[in-house]
Amino acid sequence: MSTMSLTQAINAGLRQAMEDDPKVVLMGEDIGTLGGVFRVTDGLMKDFGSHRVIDTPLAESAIIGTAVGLAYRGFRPVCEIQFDGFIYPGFDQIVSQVAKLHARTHGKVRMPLTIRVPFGGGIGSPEHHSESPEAYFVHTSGLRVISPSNPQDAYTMLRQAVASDDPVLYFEPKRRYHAKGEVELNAPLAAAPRMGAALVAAPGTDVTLVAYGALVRTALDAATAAAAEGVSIEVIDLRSLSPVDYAPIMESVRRTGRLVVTHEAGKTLGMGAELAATITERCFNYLESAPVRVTGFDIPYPPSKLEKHHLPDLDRMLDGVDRALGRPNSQTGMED
Amino acid sequence: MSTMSLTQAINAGLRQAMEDDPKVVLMGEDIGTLGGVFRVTDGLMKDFGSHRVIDTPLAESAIIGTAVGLAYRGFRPVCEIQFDGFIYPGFDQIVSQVAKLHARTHGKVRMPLTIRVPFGGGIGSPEHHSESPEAYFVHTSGLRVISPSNPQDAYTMLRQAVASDDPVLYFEPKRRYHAKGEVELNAPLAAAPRMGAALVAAPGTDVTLVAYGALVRTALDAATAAAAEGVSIEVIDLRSLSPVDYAPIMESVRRTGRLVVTHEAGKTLGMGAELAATITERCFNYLESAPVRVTGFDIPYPPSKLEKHHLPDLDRMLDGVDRALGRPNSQTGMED
Amino acid sequence: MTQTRHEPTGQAAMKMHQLITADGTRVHDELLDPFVQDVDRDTLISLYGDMVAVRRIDVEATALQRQGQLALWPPMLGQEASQVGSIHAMDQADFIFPTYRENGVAFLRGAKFPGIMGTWRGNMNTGWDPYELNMATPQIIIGSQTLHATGYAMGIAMEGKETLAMAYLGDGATSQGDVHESMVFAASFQAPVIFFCQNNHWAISEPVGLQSAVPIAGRAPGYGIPGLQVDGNDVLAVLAAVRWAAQRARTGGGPSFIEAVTYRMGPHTTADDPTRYRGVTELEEWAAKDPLARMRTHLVNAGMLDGETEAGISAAADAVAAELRDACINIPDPEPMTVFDDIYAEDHPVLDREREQYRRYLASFEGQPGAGQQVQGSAS
Amino acid sequence: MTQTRHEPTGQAAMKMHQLITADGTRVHDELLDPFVQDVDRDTLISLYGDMVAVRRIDVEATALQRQGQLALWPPMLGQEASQVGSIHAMDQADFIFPTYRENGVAFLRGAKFPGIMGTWRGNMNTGWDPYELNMATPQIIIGSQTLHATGYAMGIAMEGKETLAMAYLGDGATSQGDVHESMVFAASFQAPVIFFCQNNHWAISEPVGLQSAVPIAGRAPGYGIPGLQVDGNDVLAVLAAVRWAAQRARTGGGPSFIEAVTYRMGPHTTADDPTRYRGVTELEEWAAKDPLARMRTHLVNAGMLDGETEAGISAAADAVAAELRDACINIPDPEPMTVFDDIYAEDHPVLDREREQYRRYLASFEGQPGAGQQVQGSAS
Ligand SMILES: Cc1ncc(C[n+]2csc(CCOP(=O)(O)OP(=O)(O)O)c2C)c(N)n1
Ligand SMILES: Cc1ncc(C[n+]2csc(CCOP(=O)(O)OP(=O)(O)O)c2C)c(N)n1
Ligand SMILES: [Mg+2]
Ligand SMILES: [Mg+2]
Repeated sequence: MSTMSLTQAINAGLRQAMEDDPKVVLMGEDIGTLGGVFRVTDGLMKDFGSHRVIDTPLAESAIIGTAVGLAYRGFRPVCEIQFDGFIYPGFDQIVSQVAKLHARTHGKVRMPLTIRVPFGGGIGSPEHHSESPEAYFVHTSGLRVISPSNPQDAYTMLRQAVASDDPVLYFEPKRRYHAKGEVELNAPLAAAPRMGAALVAAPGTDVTLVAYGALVRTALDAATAAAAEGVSIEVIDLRSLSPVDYAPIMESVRRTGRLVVTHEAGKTLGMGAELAATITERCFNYLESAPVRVTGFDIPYPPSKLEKHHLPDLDRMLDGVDRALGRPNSQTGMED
Repeated sequence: MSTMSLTQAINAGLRQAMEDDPKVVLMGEDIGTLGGVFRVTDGLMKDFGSHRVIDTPLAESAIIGTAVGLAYRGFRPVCEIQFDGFIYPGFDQIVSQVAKLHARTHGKVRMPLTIRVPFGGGIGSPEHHSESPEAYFVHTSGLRVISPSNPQDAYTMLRQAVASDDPVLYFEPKRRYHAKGEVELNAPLAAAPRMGAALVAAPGTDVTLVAYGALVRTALDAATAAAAEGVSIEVIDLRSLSPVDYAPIMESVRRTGRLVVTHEAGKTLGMGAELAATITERCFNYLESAPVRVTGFDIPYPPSKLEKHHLPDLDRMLDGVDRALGRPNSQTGMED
Repeated sequence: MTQTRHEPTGQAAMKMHQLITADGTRVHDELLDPFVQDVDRDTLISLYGDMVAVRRIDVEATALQRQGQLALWPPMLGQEASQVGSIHAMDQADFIFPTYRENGVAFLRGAKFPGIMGTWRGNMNTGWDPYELNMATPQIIIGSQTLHATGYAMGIAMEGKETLAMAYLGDGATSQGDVHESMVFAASFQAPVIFFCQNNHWAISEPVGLQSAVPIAGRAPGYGIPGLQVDGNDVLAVLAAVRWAAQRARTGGGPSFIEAVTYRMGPHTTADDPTRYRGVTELEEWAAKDPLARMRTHLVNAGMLDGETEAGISAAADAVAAELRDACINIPDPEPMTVFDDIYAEDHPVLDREREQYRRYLASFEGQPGAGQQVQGSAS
Repeated sequence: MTQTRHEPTGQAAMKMHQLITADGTRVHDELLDPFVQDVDRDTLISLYGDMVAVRRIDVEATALQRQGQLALWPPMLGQEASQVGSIHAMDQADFIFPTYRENGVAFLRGAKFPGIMGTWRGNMNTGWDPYELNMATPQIIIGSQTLHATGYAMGIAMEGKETLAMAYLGDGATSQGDVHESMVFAASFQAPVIFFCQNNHWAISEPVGLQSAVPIAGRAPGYGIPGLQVDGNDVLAVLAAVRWAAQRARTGGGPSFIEAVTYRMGPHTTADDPTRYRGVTELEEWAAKDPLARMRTHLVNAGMLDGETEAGISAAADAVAAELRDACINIPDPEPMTVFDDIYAEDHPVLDREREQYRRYLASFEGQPGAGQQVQGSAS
């Protein structure tokens, strides 16, 4: 067991993946000499060479598009998108090529790309540096989308993503980059929870609260705060956004009868919509109240001095829990 | 009243918009001399000149990006994206610029763009020509997203979109392009239903079936078929996908207690997810059963010989209605 | 606002390399000559024969589309020399990234007709295994494949192999950002990639002058990539030009850009009506430069084409066409449940559930009067 | 795979236009001279004074960032001549599309400090009305603004007006597809747009040689656009070059591309640590070409700069800095509910509902002990 930050855990995961398979190459802007603007790839160019840790010209569509070509040639590229808001120039290559090539070639061509995206807000950054674009990719068939919430998962899931023969969008909770945790580096990958598994992060009995990425920490804090008031929240760390692992969520909701989903992305067609809709479909008779969404607003990400008003925090999660429990809350008395 | 096809109605709407306002310009690939691959802009270059009907080089990001510049200069550009699957190269400009500029400039700069997108399948086309990308834009704050289902709405809503000071994605149900209908060309725009309004397309009492675009016709046919079996379906034509006009849907669901939503786009985070989640939030105590989604599968659009198995049709809608009514259906006995 | 719809200006300033003129005369070109020194009668005949076959394929496929056997077809008429010459310059180990129009290339690369035609019939998205042919699937998103070729070539360079990747693209494609970015990456990483641009003068209804006011090959030097303009209706010159670029690629010289100046004599696809946007004069002008006619004249003048050989070529082409037709109309319709196949390489519970649901749904029609028919008919 | 990290090769092949050398000598340039014939002492002094002010702004803003008053700051150190010279060549009617780094340009265009600094403090996304300044908001998405400038210029051309649009961009930006597409559109529509590229040799940690192995200005001719390379540390040459391009634009000559060769002497932003990727030798080399020092030498040698004038320039710059600091630290925090403002120009019921919900939510804390505090503190 080593204590390390989330960035260090990803770095260790990349290092391990590169050692395990010579076909793993890293590509992105400033990832080589600089080691990435968040230092996630620190030291890797030095140790693996500039042919495996590639500083690319400034062009996201080309980063993804040439990675597709490398995958054709049998490589397993790991692309870094510098910030969430810079993924859109690469959107076409992701949606029309990366996601579709396996189906287009009837399985002949595999696209084992990993696309790393630092995402989310709360770090006081200017526009385009705090976005949560995950829903776009969850809606795109042919991709897998995951997001770790802690160093151990960051390490393991990165390795699983690289090992997967499907393309994986790996969303890194940049607000938690410096959070430390214990990481078991040497356990066999096969012994770890599946990349696609949702995990109960804290057991509870009254309400099921589903979170992912940076908000898992906030959700756990909310559970602690609620416990003091006698409310028992079960926190589920979603981990895989596509496909969602419904079994543990259904199991939980069937016990609690109440679901709250939280994310930073805007409410409309954010992950919460899918979770609410699917859980309602599959657990309708168990629900005591309508699933509640505690999310960012449907606005472009605001200037950083306002971001605390946009982002779900502990209090807003508890307000959502109150809603799920039918207790007085921000929507009480609100006509439709 | 004139009888015209949906393409002719859009053409008439464009013509009227250009006559009303000299700042309206059309841009796109093959829209000028050719009149568009679907002939939607037929005759407009001849009548308005090549400075107002602009054949652009082959580059979608530039079509949107230069339209942004034109909007800065006070123009009201109407961009044509030739097919749904070709909008992604322009995604960055839409998401990071078009959607955000009004907020970024605290309302100083308006983006009255209309982006016309022929969308959807069922026309026997190769890959990338039958997609339903609307959810990506519905999830993007700062945009409006609409889709007409008939010639009258096509005409009116096109004019409303062009007149709107917000950017509007206008999704054209290309499968219905040749469907004819009566169009009142001369009624004052102010007398028409709002661009954002959802309308009851067929009244009913047992189930509420929400559709948009090409599937409205199929939904109406399903209602007719169901009526023969004694089931009364209320069909709502959504018209505006963002923002959704919830009032008539809630009113309907509170009467019927049952909701079915249908679209061609994949199920996961398609419009149905948002409608199901929101209606559950706002009508939980009225629901007799879980909202049902009858949608395309979560797959890349299949080869055209298989598309009939992907697209929701009358029978699949009726199967969904059966589910909503708790009658035997395709999911009966399906363990979770 | 002046919209430049004219021919590229300054075209004269760029040398168009040629080896066989429109009237069939062999001319000399310092750069290209060395690359066709080994070309003997057999090779010339095979180049000609392949062009005849490709044209025959085009005619047959166009007919099949008119007869409702294909959903769509993108004709190659007029571009046979560009397609045949370029693919003849490739080794089997080289990897090809085509557009939708390189169906002649696919045929010469060894693709089978059920595969080639299956795509245009609507049966499948792609009809061959890219690794069997060393050729990617047809690319519809304009320009996209140039990045794939560049990335593939970066991979070759990483491995230190002496092979290459070649991307086909059209004149219209050169406006796309992806094509630019591929040139930037190719130059930066000295990737062994060939950008083979068929300037067929049209992007659907848009003349090449709308995409560029100057010769397209003139873009390349701005990236530090040599750009060559070649007569795209001269199969020998195309062969030589691509061999020149291939040699550069194989010997560490990095990327090259070739503009093959040719003409799309047919419609953009069978869904297109070119009479709406171009006149007959232009067509006639280009008919005089026909790639097949000039090669035939050249061969006849050189005494290389006797009646028997010509009859053989024609018969072979007819046989190919017959095979094509037969293969095409006999492609079985895909099985409904295959709609769920090959979306992912690994497990996907959400899709599994949708599959199971649809299986049950289809099963619910079994044994019903008219079972399945409703399903068949109601989507269109 | 060889990654080209060296300086652009063939740079020598492209003439770098210059009017004042690094040691302050006025040299002659056939193309540029006519454009600065009217430049008298007053103009030179104002160019110099503006450079001093811009540098002072940079120092002050950097200090404010270190003191926690700004969230981030992108320094302009070393690029003063490029920013000052270029904006001096513009008329008020011309429309400017900057990147995030043109804060000197914004200042000279008349932007107020609460606006300029508010963005970097995190108070607002943009701090001025684009129509008051005829200058767009800072653009963070690399390359994006070049399309906006091109579209704006297409609009000018449609209206037949004699004004223009100018897009600023960096060397790194030239790799983006959007920049390419803007050149394609600008050329095709002969739009009166100037692409003003500050090649400051770095894109964060990436040297310009990674983006292009040949001079960036050499890209332009491939589109039929004239490309000019100018000494970006020579304010007079920059002024002349942009005037040259502006004259072309105003007289129907269409687009121009200018590469101003300069150097980013500071970090990419205050969050960057350039010691991780570049050495001191390079810095020293460029320090010797400092834009302010050379202009001062030139003025002193020409007897145009007396002590009093210099003191005045310095005092004015200090006053600007004081005003900046004062404006910056006094920007009021935005009101919570403004988070919902100006998202749409027209009604939006879904957002209205969210606004009302949040209003109620905030209200629920009122009157509670520690009300609002939880809200303030818990997001980070
Ligand atoms: C991104 C994208 N935009 C638009 C289209 C529609 N489209 C298909 S072919 C074509 C013209 C292509 O012209 P060119 O590159 O010259 O190739 P050619 O068809 O002449 O071989 C267009 C606009 C597309 N397939 N992809
Ligand atoms: C689309 C996009 N990708 C990546 C970034 C991150 N980024 C910000 S500035 C920068 C370097 C830009 O370099 P250059 O164009 O030379 O301008 P400079 O900063 O040197 O002025 C990068 C990569 C971004 N802002 N936008
Ligand atoms: Mg073409
Ligand atoms: Mg730079």
